[in-house]
Amino acid sequence: MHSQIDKTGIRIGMWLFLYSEIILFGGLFVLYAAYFHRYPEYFADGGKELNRIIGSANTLVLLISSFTVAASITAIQRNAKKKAVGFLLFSLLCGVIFLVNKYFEWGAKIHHDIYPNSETLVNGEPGISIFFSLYYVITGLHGLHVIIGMVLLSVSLVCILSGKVTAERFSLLDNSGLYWHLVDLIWIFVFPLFYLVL
Amino acid sequence: MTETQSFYTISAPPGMHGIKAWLLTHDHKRLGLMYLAAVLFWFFVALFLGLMLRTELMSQGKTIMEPELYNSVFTLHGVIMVFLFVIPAIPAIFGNFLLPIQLGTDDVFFPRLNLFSWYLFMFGGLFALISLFWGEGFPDTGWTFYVPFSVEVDTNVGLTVTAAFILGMSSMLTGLNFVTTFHRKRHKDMGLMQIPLFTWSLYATAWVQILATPVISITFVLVILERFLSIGLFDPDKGGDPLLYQHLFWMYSHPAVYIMILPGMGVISEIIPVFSRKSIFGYKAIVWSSMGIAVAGSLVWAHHMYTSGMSDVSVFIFSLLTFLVAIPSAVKVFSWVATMYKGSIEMTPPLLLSLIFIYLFSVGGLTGLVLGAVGPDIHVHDTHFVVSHFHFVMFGGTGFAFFAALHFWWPKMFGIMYKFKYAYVGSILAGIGFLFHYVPMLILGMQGMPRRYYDYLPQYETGNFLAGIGAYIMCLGIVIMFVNLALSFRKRVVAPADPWGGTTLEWKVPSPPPVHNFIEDPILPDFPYDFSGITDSVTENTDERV
Amino acid sequence: MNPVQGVDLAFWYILGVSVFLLFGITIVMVYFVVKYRRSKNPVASDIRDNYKLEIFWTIIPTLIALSMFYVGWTSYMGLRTVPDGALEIEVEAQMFSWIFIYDNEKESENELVVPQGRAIKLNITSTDVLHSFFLPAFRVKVDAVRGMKTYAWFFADDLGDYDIQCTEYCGMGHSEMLAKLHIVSEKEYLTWLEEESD
Amino acid sequence: MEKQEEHHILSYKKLAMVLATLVVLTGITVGVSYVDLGFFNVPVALAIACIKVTFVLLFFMHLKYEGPVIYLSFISTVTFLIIMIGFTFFDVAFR
Repeated sequence: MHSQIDKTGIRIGMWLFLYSEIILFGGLFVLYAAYFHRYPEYFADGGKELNRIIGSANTLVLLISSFTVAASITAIQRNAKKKAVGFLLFSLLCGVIFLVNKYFEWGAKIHHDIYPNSETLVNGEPGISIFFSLYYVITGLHGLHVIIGMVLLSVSLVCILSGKVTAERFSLLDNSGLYWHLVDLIWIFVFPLFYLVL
Repeated sequence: MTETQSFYTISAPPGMHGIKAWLLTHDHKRLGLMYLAAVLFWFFVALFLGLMLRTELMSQGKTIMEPELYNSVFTLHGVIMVFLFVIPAIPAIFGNFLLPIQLGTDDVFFPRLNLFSWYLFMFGGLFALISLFWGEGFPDTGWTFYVPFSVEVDTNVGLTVTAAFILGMSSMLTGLNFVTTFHRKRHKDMGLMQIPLFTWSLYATAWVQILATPVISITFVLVILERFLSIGLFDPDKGGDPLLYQHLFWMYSHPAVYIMILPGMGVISEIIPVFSRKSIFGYKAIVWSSMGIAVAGSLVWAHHMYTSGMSDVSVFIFSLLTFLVAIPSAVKVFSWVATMYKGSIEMTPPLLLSLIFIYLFSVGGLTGLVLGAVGPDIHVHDTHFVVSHFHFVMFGGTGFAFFAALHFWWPKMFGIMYKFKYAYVGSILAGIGFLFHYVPMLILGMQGMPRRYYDYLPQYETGNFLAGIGAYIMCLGIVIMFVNLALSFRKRVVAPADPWGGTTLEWKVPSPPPVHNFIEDPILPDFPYDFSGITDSVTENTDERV
Repeated sequence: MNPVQGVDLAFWYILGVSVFLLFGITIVMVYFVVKYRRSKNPVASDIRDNYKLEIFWTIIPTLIALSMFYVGWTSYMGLRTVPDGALEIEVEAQMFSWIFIYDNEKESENELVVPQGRAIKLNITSTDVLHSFFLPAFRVKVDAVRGMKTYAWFFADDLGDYDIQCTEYCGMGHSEMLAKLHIVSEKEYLTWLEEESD
Repeated sequence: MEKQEEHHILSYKKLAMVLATLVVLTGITVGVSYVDLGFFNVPVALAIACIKVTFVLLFFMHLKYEGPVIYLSFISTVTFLIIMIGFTFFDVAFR
């Protein structure tokens, strides 16, 4: 009955999936909101321990990568295969930079004995412990999504190269892009909530 | 249409044979049947466990098992019934089988994803099985996995919540598939107000599946993290708040109650008009109440927590909203009854089961009012009253709707008729046994017998004994019902395309349907429940033909 | 009004209306099935809507539901509003027993002794997992949560012994986590209070 | 069945402008965070985040060019999220 591919339908499906991802993080934001209400000062103190420079840098990296992913979709629609590949490679590079930054950030914190159930946190103020637990869970889950997003983008990249994704059939790239933007979107909230609380 | 052209003989995608044609199928009908097999297996396992629980409670002290085992068994009963039977039963089996046909299309929008959902479902079940025999054995936390207990026990909580996580994912993807199919694959001539009510109810359910399920996923992830990394988000010693776990848990699990009951309501909305040979009364009101239940159902989660120590403001608001969610359900019940007014009613097993549904669901709904009102709820919360109430809704409601759907669509799914006589016997026994089982529990609850009790005070013995007897009668009825259905395979009485005189699209295709559902483009009626053209006596598949 | 009466009144009001509705629905349903059976009424009438009726049966249940909410809420207020001069007793729940701590630091396990004719306020907490303090005779129930204080109160009007049960599942010994409430005369209470705790 | 929407092609220039806006907004939010606004710290930070997210949604994610199914359902999702957080506060804020 449908000889033609229903791109809109595929996109609806992808959006529905994204809703579930939004709510997944939403559960954590419920916790964030409730605990922020309970321990406002400690959250501010905890926020000061995080490195704003790295946080801002990561925000920029993700924003730029979002742009390049969007641009690669424009490129593929205009049949500029090489450009699309270039944009995607750059996005993947951004993803790597983000994760490397995150690795050093986590590493530094863990080095300072700040991680869930660490001596410092267990013996310190409960509010601080909650702040860092939330920090690790939310950024950890977000990092996992960055990795999944990178896998999706890589698959799209391979498919562009092998000619499976073309100007007519680019739903795979389109959906991977949507997923990548979602990762960015969540970070846009995570950044002020953790790094910029006063 | 001969059976040689049905979906049983032609595989989708084409060219596959034997078991492979089933395990790799994209055909929504085959997947529906594969869900049927898996779900029924779990249903009988959990039914058996439930019966063991009632047997243990029939007398004071130890009857057949030790408390450790008892605690695991009630957890297992709850987990299996909720995640492996009630939630998937109607959407995954009948939804898969019928939604595309009712919408006049050949398959769901993402057939391969549909297959993937089935595998997720099987894997979830497998995980649950593994957690039974691995390490410290099955959790004894109750299906609610309340912290801090679920974080502190040694049993396999991690593995079991992983199983629930995977099952949630499966249910979410099924919902995703249904919503997309609803919007993008509906027959081009089918307007919104021409969609059968069963499909409408599945659509409402699907939204709840998509939006509520992730909450439980993340909650279970947190429980696992809490157990393995002691992140302390729910641990009072580390500044956490155990009540927030309950909020998150019920944020999913209350809407999940509507995942369970809405499709059942959809089934009843299909059956009543067919056997009354009269249009459903208040089609639009039923559509709106389905959507209304889906929306309002997401606003009332904390009415499970009146005694938890949460704020009184919250108690006030959630109680008020709870009473408002009762209204759409009441509207549905009234509409079903009104449909029969001046109808031409023919008694059949599906109709009988639907009537039992209306009765039992009404009891469930009305006892729910007691629980929605704060003062009375304080007394009966976490007692047998609550257990009885939600069994009236989940089992008397969804369970009987499932049985009704099975009897209603059996001829369509398998192309054969079953014997009515034993279906009646089974249904009536199950219905009577049900009342004998759960009414004493209502009374026990009012007297103050708590739930999840291995042993109880002497004054509760009579009630528990009676409930045990009722449970056996009920199970006997259910077994008769299923044996009767199974026997229909032995003496195959071929069912016509439309044995009941139904008007929705699934009755316009052969039984069982061909692989792409429609051989030619279906002609859509202006209104899905227009019975004016159907005059001949249709329910001719009585026992004499067997 | 005594909160017990308030709760019972709400209970019977809701139950009464419910039973009435249930009978109504059932009788009408059975009547229709019998009266309009196909052999008697071979041709059905075509009735699809009746907006007046539908509006009627939406509004009336709404009003009934709101009245139920109201009685439920007022009875709950009775359970929450502790009268002045109530005798306060600390309650600690643990796996699997109840500890009652009196003003003079007397502790008793699974035995709650109170004087007749007084309002009793219980301040409840837990030392381990969740428990729930349930006193069926006085319609009292509240969860015991570690790190949190909850309360319940009742008016000790009649002499006698009453059951206390745990209603929040707490593990192996959940069903054995029972205690007794003894309402005794003021004099007996005072003697008991001065006894050495065992 | 809803009609098939065309997939809108966004020019590089437009995308670059969106990116520029986002970078500027990021700068603002970091800058503002050094100023203590008391109670308004969090609302301001969240408001800026919401504006940024809107840009990402509308342009990068093409929400502006989607049919009613997607944007209505998106609004429903956000509403549900707000309810999740908001209704929890009936408890958290008054306990």
